[in-house]
Amino acid sequence: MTVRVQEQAFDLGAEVQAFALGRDDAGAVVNFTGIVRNTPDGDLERMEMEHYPGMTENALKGIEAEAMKRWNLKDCLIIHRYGTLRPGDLIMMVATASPHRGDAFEAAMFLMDYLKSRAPFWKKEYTTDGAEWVAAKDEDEDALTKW
Amino acid sequence: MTVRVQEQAFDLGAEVQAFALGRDDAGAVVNFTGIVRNTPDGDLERMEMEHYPGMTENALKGIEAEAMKRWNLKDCLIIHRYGTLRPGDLIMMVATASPHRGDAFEAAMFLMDYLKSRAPFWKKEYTTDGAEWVAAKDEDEDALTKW
Amino acid sequence: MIDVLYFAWVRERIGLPKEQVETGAATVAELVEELKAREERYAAAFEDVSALRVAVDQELTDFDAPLAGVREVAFFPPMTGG
Amino acid sequence: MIDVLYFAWVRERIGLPKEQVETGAATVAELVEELKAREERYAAAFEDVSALRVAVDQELTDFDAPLAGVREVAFFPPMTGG
Repeated sequence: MTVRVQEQAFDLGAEVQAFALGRDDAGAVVNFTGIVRNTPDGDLERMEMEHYPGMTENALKGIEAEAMKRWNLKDCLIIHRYGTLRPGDLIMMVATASPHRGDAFEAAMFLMDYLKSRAPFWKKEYTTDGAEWVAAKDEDEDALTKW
Repeated sequence: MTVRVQEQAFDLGAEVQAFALGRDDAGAVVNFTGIVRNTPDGDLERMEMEHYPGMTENALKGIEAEAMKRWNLKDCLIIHRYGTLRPGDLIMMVATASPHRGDAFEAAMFLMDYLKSRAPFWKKEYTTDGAEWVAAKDEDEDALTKW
Repeated sequence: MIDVLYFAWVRERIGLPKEQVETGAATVAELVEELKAREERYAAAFEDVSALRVAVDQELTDFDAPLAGVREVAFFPPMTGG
Repeated sequence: MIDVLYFAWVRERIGLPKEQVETGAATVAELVEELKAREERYAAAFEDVSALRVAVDQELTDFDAPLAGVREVAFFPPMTGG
């Protein structure tokens, strides 16, 4: 069970590899990776990801602990960046390892749904038209009701 | 949209990295990796994965095409090995890329459910007690009804 | 002449992966009856066809499928990949 | 003395990320009323608290939460990570 909140980039390949390899107790590993998506017009210059140092780590650890309690998981991992990000940059990843694929998938979806609406991160997008805070989506809040 | 059926090992880190990087049209990438799980007694020596050359590739391509039709996907990838595998070895992976995490997750689960019960692969486990064909699980067949 | 393929424990019970069969069977089910009549090992492999799956020209189908114009039929247990 | 933190557009509207506040407020809601009474920029930031979230000592809570013994209160819009 690991949480990392960091400004620098992470090496997705190395992280997924290290998480999955040498693991013969869990046949199923699920990974979600979040990537900075450009605007439909392709005019996104950068995104600033703000966070709440101290609370962020604790919130993510709490979400992981809840996932470990609800599903049969051997391990889980959350990495989330803050600071300046550009289109195509990796924002974050979660990974789950379980003996069963259903548990690995559900736990990864749970981690993502909670992280989206309960971990203190805020995105501001800078396009050629100016800067704007990304609004939270109702569907993200609603997603929590299913767990 | 890619399908690879191969005897040799694949480099999970490199595959996931290549699939996710430079992609600014899809904010969500989901990856599932299947790993040879040891028996509870830890006495699994190896697994032989048999397949039906020719049919396998076509079945997997068909499953991918169906996923691309049902969800908003920018890309998907299936890699599946055959031949001799040992505990901890990677058996297979799927990856999906979508603008929305719900689509990426659902499509990856769909690919796995169909691959499990519709792609012509058969596992035989060799333990210190002898060899046995892995029996298909009813729950795997039942999983298809939800799609 | 149809190529008939066997996989996994079906292959092991029958003792070969592939053979060419001269048949007038109209359906997969009729072909199965012809094979069962041949020898005990075929009868054993096809004893419970509900435990088997069949592909005709590399497409999954069922035992009622017609054989007219077919080049390849494969018999195997339920799949266990992934 | 309580540390009061602001994030995202709340921080921008109020014009600072953090300040120390001397308050006798019993709840978060009372603290909000005190802050709104100070200056227009606070009134603007807290105009619609239904659009805001609050954390007390780094735990998400609601505006009824008591402030007795609390060291840190943070105000921010709904989160948009991931």
